[in-house]
Amino acid sequence: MIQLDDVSYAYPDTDHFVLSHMNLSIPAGSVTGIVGASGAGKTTLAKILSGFIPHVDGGELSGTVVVDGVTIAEASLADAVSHVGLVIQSPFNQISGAKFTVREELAFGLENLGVPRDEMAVRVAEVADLLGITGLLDRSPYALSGGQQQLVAIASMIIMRTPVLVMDEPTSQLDPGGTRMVFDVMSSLRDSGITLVIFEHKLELLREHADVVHVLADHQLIAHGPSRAMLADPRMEEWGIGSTRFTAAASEARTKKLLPADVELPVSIEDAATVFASFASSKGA
Amino acid sequence: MSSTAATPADSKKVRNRIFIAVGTIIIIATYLYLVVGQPTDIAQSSFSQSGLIAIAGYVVGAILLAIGAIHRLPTATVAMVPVAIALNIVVGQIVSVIGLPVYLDSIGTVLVSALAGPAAGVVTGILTNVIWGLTLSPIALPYAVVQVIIGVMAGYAARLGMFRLFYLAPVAGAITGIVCAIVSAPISAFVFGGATGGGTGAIVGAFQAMGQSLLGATTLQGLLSDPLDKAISFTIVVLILAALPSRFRQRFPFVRQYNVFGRKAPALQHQTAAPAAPAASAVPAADVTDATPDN
Amino acid sequence: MSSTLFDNRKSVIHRLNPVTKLIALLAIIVTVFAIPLWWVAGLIIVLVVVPAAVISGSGGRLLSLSLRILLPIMLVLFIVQGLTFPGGKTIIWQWGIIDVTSEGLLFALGIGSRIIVLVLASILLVLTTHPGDLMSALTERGMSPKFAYIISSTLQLIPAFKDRADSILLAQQARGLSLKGNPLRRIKIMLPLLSPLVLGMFTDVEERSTAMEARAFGSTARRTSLIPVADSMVQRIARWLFIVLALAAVATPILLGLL
Amino acid sequence: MDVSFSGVGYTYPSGVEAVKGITLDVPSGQRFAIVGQNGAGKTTLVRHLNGIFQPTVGTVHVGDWATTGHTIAELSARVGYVFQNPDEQLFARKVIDDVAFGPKNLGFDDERAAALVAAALEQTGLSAEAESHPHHLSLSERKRVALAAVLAMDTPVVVLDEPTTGQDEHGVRMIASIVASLQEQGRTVIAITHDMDFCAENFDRVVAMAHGEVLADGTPTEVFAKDDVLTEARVEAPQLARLADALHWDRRPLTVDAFVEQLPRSGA
Repeated sequence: MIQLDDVSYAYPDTDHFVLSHMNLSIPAGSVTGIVGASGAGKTTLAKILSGFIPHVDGGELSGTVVVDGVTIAEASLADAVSHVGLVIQSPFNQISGAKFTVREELAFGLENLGVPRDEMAVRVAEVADLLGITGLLDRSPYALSGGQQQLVAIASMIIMRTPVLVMDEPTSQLDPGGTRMVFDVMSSLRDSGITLVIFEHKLELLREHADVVHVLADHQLIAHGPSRAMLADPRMEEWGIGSTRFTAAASEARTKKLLPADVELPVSIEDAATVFASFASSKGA
Repeated sequence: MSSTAATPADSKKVRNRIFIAVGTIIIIATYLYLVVGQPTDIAQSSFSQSGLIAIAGYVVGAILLAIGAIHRLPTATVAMVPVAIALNIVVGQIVSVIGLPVYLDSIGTVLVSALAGPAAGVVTGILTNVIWGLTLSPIALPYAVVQVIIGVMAGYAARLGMFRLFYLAPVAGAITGIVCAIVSAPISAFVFGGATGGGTGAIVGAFQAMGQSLLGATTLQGLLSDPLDKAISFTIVVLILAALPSRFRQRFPFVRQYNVFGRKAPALQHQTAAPAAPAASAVPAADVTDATPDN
Repeated sequence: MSSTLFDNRKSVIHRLNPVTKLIALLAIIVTVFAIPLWWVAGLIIVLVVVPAAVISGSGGRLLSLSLRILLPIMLVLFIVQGLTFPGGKTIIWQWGIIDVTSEGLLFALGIGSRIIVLVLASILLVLTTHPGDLMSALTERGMSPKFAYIISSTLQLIPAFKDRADSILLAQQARGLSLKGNPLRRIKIMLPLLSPLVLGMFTDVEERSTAMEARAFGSTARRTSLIPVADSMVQRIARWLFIVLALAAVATPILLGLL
Repeated sequence: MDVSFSGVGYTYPSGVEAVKGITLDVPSGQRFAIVGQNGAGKTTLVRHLNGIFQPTVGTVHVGDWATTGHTIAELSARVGYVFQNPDEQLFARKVIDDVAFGPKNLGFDDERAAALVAAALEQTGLSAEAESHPHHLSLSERKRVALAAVLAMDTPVVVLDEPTTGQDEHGVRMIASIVASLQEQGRTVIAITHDMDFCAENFDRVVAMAHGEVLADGTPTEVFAKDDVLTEARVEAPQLARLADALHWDRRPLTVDAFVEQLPRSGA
């Protein structure tokens, strides 16, 4: 579904490569998480996956990027964005600002494409239902809380029906309640068959929602694996990504020989409860 | 923006140029008719159509210019214009909070012109006054042409390198201010009878009492305030732009094409952009949107 | 949330097609500026603007907004022109060196009556027309969607922009920036206030244009609109009528030799 | 320097009552955190400290000053406030100049200013970036520039608004060490945070707020033990506290060490 071969990129007016010799393969219908320390180039990679590099930002891109069967560099921007959608960090900037109600805001992209009115209405209702924002349709997009605004921002991309959706830290501006709301939506999206790529550093939530996690460090995707194994990898510390307290606690317990040396380190609360509970029961036995 | 030939858009480009040319001619003709062609005794009576001609000529001219200009703007510039307009309006308010004796209500227009060129300045200028009309007072609408002129002149000042050195900017601003004063005088005179505000109205009265005609008085009044205000506005813009990171400034194709801020040799940009993929520079992206049929 | 003057009500005037109202407004402005007689402006106020304001239910707001704009202008207009009008000959009141001429007052009345119509009618349009509807209606008639985008977006950005400007002012004061001092110093403090404002908002623009492209703003397709703009045969006829009336108003003084 | 709120209430001009009769005393040198969901009144409350808001009722004292008698600029000599969004304050062309802006406004002599700036850059790990343009840095670095800018003002009270958002692991650790060193210098640290793990591990005292009121006030261990409070304040307990719940432990450990300590006993 997404294939990067030997991709390198430098922004215009700079001589250093933000990303170099990068390879990536993402299957259709999967949820992929990409993690990396601050400044590792996550936003740059998100823009490459969605065609804004090189079409908008310019700069020097080499290697090939194929998304949904389209070679991005050869396609036009209009063509690229019909295959892959991008949800940017700030919902304030994702919202067009040109519409005075959420209903019309959601339809903005469809109006641009010239979709007939009846079909637009159906698609707006559908996507609002999917994200649980039907009650907000007649409100002003600017009168919403941060979490609600983020849901509208995500809905405004889902309605475009691109087979691939890239989300660049969609919860960075949200409080814990808003963050939960957004992650809950991801489960619904997975069911609708979209290929999701999420750039995120909330490891606990990533463990719960991503199938595979890739690590971005030193200008490359240097490791990947199933989310639990990858996020609990001891090297996460040296890559500057860190770990959850669950991983840290289990790792510490393992060092003190309170957990068996071969135990698989937990990342989420469910994993941790299982690990420690089985340890407790084995102790009790 | 015109380096690559986009054949399907050629007819649109010709149409846009016609809009711009006709708009410019109407504005100039309006001014000349009102100032040169009018017998003075008619200009001094309210029983004339000078007010109608002033409003109609300037507004129609400004609208045609804006229609011709907006088609040239890529999405990135279109997204920038609302910010610039908001800057015009909000800075005007900050200035009144701090208590400065000037208006500084065109900083956004000058800024956009310096970063994205005269076409962007024209659109920012006219729509600033439309927004003023929608939010504060319709009195602003007849003056739209003044902001349009600021946009055009600031854009060409940028192309000529007036923003490269901080002491050239106030000169460009003062010249712009003189043109603004001259062009806006007929509106102040024939539409508002010189009464656009307390202070300015008193000055117009003083000049009339000294024997000036109404148009002469409004022109002189404008020349007292506009060049100073625009010189300060241009200076503030050049200072802000100097404080911003060069990476931010160099992102604008207009800035790169005309080397607006000097120093950075343009060859350097070409070196980094040239070997990239065919669509790597912002130029083709601009042409894609340029080809958009808008009606 | 948005910063317009729109007064949300359900009157007949509010429900009219925005283009109908716009053409009516233009026709009124052309008429009063074309026929240079103060009583024509007066008749239009009494026969057109006041009834429309009453039907719309926004009359109270129209009155208070217009007074705030018009009062200072009218005051200055009548004082300045009454005293200093260059064509003033007939002195009707004199005190020391101050002469009030009837020509001056008549000139002020002529100009003032037009300004009053211009302000009242324009504000009535703004009060009774949601800017979003006006933009949809004009886009449907071939206006570039870029204009609609810029106008709507600006209206919603202004409050956010003000908030941001306020935060910056506070943040710099919290770092010890004092707003006192002579004018030169105060121009200097514009820099720590304006730089973050400009950079922040313009950096947002980059993201926003990316988001717009992702939502096909650059598409070459013929645009559609989710919400239909109400229209009727009566309004269509009315629009043509307004145009004919405006043209007649332009021709009248020429035909009558008033000029 | 001590800080106190006595019966402080604040009502916005719009009529929203954001803070309702809050009384709190924060002694000199305390590490004090406020938690609660967006809109709970946390930011409104702490913004009283540097005079951005003046209380509608009650009084706010910073040392012996009542804030009502002083301007924001005057209070800035006593209260350093690190705003959430660094981009709303960084303006100079070089990091070092931006950090020096506050000390200069406070009228410190060049020598003292230079020493404070250098120390602040060192503490925030930005010494190597002193000559960089602030906007060429990443968000997490820019947040640290804003923090350095306030540290360099050498105020006895430092307020941090969401210091860890946008920070990666490395940045969070650096901020934790800055909080600790401020305390060592006897300076009062007041922080607003959504990051419960950061809060649990680095502060002496936590106040949970909702609807403009204080729901709970105590040590992290005390506050994070109260389920009803956490629910009403809409905050999630720290990760290890939640894990302890899942394991049906009676006590909620807040640090990795405390958790591991508790392991054998609970397991037995």
